[in-house]
Amino acid sequence: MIQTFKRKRIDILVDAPLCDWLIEQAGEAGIAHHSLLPVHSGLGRTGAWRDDDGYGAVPKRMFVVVTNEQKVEALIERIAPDIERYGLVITIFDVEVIRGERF
Amino acid sequence: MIQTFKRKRIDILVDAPLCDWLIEQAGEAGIAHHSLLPVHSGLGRTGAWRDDDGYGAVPKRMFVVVTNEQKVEALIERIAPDIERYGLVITIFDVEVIRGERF
Amino acid sequence: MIQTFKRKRIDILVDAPLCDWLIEQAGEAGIAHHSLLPVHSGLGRTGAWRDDDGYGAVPKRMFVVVTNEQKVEALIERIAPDIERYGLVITIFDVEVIRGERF
Amino acid sequence: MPAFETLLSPVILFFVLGVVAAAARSDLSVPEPLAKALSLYLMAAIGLKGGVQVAKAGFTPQLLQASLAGMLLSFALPLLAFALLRAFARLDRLNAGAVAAHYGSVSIVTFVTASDALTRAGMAPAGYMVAVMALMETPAVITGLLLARGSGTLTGGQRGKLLREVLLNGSVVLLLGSFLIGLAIGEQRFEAVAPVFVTGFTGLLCLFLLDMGLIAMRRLRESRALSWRMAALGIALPLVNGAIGLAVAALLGLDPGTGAALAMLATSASYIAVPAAVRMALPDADPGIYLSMSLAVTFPFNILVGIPLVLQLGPAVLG
Amino acid sequence: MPAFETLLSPVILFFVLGVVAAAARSDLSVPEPLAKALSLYLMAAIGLKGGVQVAKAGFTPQLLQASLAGMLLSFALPLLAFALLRAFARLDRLNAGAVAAHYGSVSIVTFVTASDALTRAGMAPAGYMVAVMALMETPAVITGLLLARGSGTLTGGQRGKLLREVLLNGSVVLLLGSFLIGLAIGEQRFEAVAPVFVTGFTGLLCLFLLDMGLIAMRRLRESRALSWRMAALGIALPLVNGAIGLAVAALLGLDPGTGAALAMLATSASYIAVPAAVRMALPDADPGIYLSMSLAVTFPFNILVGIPLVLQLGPAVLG
Amino acid sequence: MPAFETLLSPVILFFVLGVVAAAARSDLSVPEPLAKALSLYLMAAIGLKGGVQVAKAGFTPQLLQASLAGMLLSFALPLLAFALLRAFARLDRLNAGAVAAHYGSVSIVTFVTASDALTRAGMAPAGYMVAVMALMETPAVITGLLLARGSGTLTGGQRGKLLREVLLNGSVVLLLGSFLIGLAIGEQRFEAVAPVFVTGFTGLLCLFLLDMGLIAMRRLRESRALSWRMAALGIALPLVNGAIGLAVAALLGLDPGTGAALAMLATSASYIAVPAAVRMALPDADPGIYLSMSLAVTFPFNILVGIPLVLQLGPAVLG
Ligand SMILES: Nc1ncnc2c1ncn2[C@@H]1O[C@H](COP(=O)(O)O)[C@@H](O)[C@H]1O
Ligand SMILES: Nc1ncnc2c1ncn2[C@@H]1O[C@H](COP(=O)(O)O)[C@@H](O)[C@H]1O
Ligand SMILES: Nc1ncnc2c1ncn2[C@@H]1O[C@H](COP(=O)(O)O)[C@@H](O)[C@H]1O
Ligand code: NA
Ligand code: NA
Ligand code: NA
Repeated sequence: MIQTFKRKRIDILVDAPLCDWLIEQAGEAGIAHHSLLPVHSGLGRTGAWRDDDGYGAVPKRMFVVVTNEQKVEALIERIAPDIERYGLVITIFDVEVIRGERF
Repeated sequence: MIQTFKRKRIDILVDAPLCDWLIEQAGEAGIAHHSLLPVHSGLGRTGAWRDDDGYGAVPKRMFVVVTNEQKVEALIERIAPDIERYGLVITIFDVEVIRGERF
Repeated sequence: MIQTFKRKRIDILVDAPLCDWLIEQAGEAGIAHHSLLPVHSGLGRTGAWRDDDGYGAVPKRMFVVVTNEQKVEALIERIAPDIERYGLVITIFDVEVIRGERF
Repeated sequence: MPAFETLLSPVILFFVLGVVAAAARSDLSVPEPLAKALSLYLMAAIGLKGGVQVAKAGFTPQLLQASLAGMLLSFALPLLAFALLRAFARLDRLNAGAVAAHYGSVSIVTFVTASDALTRAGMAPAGYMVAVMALMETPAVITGLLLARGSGTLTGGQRGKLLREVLLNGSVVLLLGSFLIGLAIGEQRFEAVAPVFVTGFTGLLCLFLLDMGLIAMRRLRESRALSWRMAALGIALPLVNGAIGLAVAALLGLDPGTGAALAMLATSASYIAVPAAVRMALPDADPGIYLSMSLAVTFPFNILVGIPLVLQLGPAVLG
Repeated sequence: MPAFETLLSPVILFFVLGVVAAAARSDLSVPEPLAKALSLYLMAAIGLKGGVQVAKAGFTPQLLQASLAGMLLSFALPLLAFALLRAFARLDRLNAGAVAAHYGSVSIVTFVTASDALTRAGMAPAGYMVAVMALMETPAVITGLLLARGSGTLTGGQRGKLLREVLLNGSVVLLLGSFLIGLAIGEQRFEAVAPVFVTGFTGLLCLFLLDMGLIAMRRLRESRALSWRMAALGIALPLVNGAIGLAVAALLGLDPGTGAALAMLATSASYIAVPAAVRMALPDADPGIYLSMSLAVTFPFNILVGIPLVLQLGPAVLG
Repeated sequence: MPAFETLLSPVILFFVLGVVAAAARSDLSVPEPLAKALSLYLMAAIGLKGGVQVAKAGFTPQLLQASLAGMLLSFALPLLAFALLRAFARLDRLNAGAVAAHYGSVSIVTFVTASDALTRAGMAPAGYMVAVMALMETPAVITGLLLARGSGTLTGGQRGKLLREVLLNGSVVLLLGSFLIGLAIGEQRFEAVAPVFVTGFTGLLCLFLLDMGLIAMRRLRESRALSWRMAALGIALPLVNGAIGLAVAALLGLDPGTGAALAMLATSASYIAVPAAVRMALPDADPGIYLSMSLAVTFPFNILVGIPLVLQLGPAVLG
């Protein structure tokens, strides 16, 4: 049986223009790697949006990181003051990974 | 340490033409907000499909919601009779969120 | 209350040209069905990439499967020797599903 | 040989290339946004051109007659299709109704390819046929649903939503909207946009049909639900519907090109607007059946056999 | 009636079609990559054409004067807008600054549509106006941010990043880059690419404006944050700014077409480059306000009223 | 100065604009579906045009000779490249084989840009060179793999899958398919689609090269794996391969334009079809090396230096 390791995955829904900021914050929290998934559309307190709108501040991405608990905490700690005003939707959950040393 | 709250995330693979129906069901289960991710391609009992096929009923989306357990249950309760015939692929899992009051 | 079943979800970030190989491996591990999500961009040890680069080996997909623990293990077992060199980022986590017999 | 001639057009040959590439499992593919872009373009182009032609020719009684005939055909053709699907293909009520809706409606690409071929053969259909096509897109859905479930089963809310989906469907709106724009601007103001919407048309149609060839063949390969009886009806239904369309055209005294276009509309089956509506309204029906029949059987049959046929029969019957 | 004439152009009518389709909640939509492709195309095309025209006409003192005037306008117009947004629309400092930045900057599509109409009316603006537009895109962002937060609150790193975002913004780079390419190649070498960048222009602009109509109307429907006072300013600000632009054009002695184009630049509000910069620099400002005002109110107003107006006023004031 | 002239073409200048924008870290970008659409278009266009020309000129012995020579070159050029990569760039067997496969194969965009320049300079290459290009795409992959791993290591199943990937690769199928369509339809039937596939060609090529400039420069920026020795070979290999190609062209007695095109095919390195095949067949090889060398070094070198050079050498050597 292949050994697995307990890590965290953190998925953050974030406005496309704020991605660079988030990547930077992650970097300063020690998170060097990430992936960004496209998001098609959504509905929130500020109304509906869709990727097709194509203009301005609206399109979103899903920022996905696999890492350990400390780094997740460090990232949350850093971005905590901005979560509300940037409208981030954050979910953190337990995952198993294969290459423990990588994450 | 920033406080986190236990919530549920529910991811539903759903045919694009059925998204409006699902959004409506979610609304009636008290789930006001959601995001939809694009899906590139897939393989199921009904064969392979890909987003590039572009026509007809086939393309899928991933409906993603962060909410509390009761609302997830209410949604599942509502859509239960249709899960099989609409071919929904549903996964529900535990997540931690930051802004407990929002979800 | 609708009954739910405990299953596993496995999400694998994989280079687009390696998708066919992964689908084949999954098939041989008894996993007949899957979905692939597009990925917009990312940053790893080998540098940054984005879907817009459009050429060569770089674009990635997220391979998503809902299945039971044994099949996840069988898949991991099969692809273990290639995880490192193919640069797969694998996360496995517990989910609840509705139609237990399907997954 | 006119029939052979039609098949030698670059438009048809790109369709064949797509079919061959998909059959050989080549990884050739057309990105979905390009396909959607091309179809927006084609609809805007034919809508505009139709409107400009009507602006020039004026409203004629035949415009009205053909519109009424088209809508009647769209309402009525599913009835015959339903009967055949039940009796010969042994489909249940639900799936037979779902498929019938597709055959009463129309395929825009088939119409466009046929118009292109008719125009090249010196029998350009009247401009108003674009409006007729738009009017034929949706009545069939209503008949199909009634056949599948009976009227009683739809709640008022569902009915309203379905009607909206069917009437405000993007392609109907774009076709009729462009037609009205063409009507409003007339020939002279159209000149500024003609290089895009006229000169570029056939070339872009090639790329679109390349994609359709790929898609139709991929769909055929994934068609686990398709029995030989269904496949046979996928060829018989267009022949029957086309004959009815031609007969109606003769009754109305349409000219050969316009009548041939009406026949092609009757012949063709929808694979864009109707499947989406049916997936919503009849979720229990099997998309594998209706998509495979209309997209993987009838569409290629019409492109490769139906169009050459109608090019011969049009002048013979209506000339 | 020239004003009515303008509205009858296919370009404008496709915009109206988009608005109507979105208002009726049709599912008509333009895929995002196509919209982005069209806007890349439009920017490359107008950049090139402007450069080629300057290569032909040579550098004139007016090129320099108009450039300086444009940049000054972009810096200064947010001041007046800010005052009105505070006093009349009762916005707080932050949101007033954010909105003001949009009104000092420009809308490329409005400019392009106006140029098309001016050219058709025999008053083609000078080629260098493309460069003026590129120069006007960004100064307003700086004024807007200073108004919103005061200069002290930006760290050096943030300021650098913002400046880069604003100066190296894709549309600025593509516009100025294409302009320089046009300058370098001149009229003769431009011929090889003219079929794409000139002949196809108006037709493709139709598709782009169809999308803009859809987007503007969808945004209006989702505009929960928009009060009637903001909406009123969304109409008053372009009128005020346009009048100022026209006055400056008269001062500089610009010809009617060029002056009308400068007025349209002053009139128009950004909804692509500036919102992205403001979302980054002023995350606490409400995108619902600035996007709705510029995209859902001012943009349609300019297309449907502003352009016909300037077509009349241009020759009257500057003729 | 012909060399300087080539660089002043809009096509090349858009490439330079892309490079500059990416170097300055502008956010200018071309959406991936547009890039894919443009490349489908370019392949269909050159395939068609080549086929139509051969339909007109008839099959000649040189068509066959050039095809054979091209395939031989594609098989053989990786051998020399492999030796140099091992000896000079100090790559291991695996990575040297992977890179060598790229240099034996061809870059479609380089060929298209060179053809455009040659045609403008009055030395249009023969139509059949498109088919030669399609034939040169894949043999190099086989040599490269054998060099990297020896033949023993591939199981039968893997070999079959690789062969399919390489032979049914989308670009090979589209190029040869369009070529055959061109052959079948001939000059007269081509007219209907010529506005899209001929008149629009150079303009669309500009947009494509804008994207290539962005991509090449972004790749260079991310090239952590690239040593100066590899970069030097990224320039030396095209020079060596081009000289060999020119020599072969002289041996065959090709005319200057056709021979120059053959030299450009030898010179160019694949960065679309081959990387995908190599990633699959040699997953342990480092994509950072082969992509950076072919896309970030050799491709720009060929566009900016290789093409002007061959424009001079073609007539000098073969004239
Ligand atoms: N509970 C949720 N679950 C999933 N996505 C959400 C949720 N809340 C907000 N979103 C996403 O975040 C976007 C902005 O939300 P808001 O800031 O509330 O307007 C929405 O349009 C959705 O795409
Ligand atoms: N176990 C699974 N894991 C992930 N995706 C699935 C799974 N089963 C089905 N799907 C997705 O759902 C689609 C339809 O499945 P089906 O209804 O079985 O044909 C497939 O094409 C996949 O995209
Ligand atoms: N820890 C991580 N979390 C999320 N995505 C990752 C992670 N590590 C790598 N990736 C993704 O995998 C790609 C390749 O990683 P690498 O092989 O390290 O260059 C990156 O560009 C990311 O898209
Ligand atoms: Na029909
Ligand atoms: Na302005
Ligand atoms: Na080569």
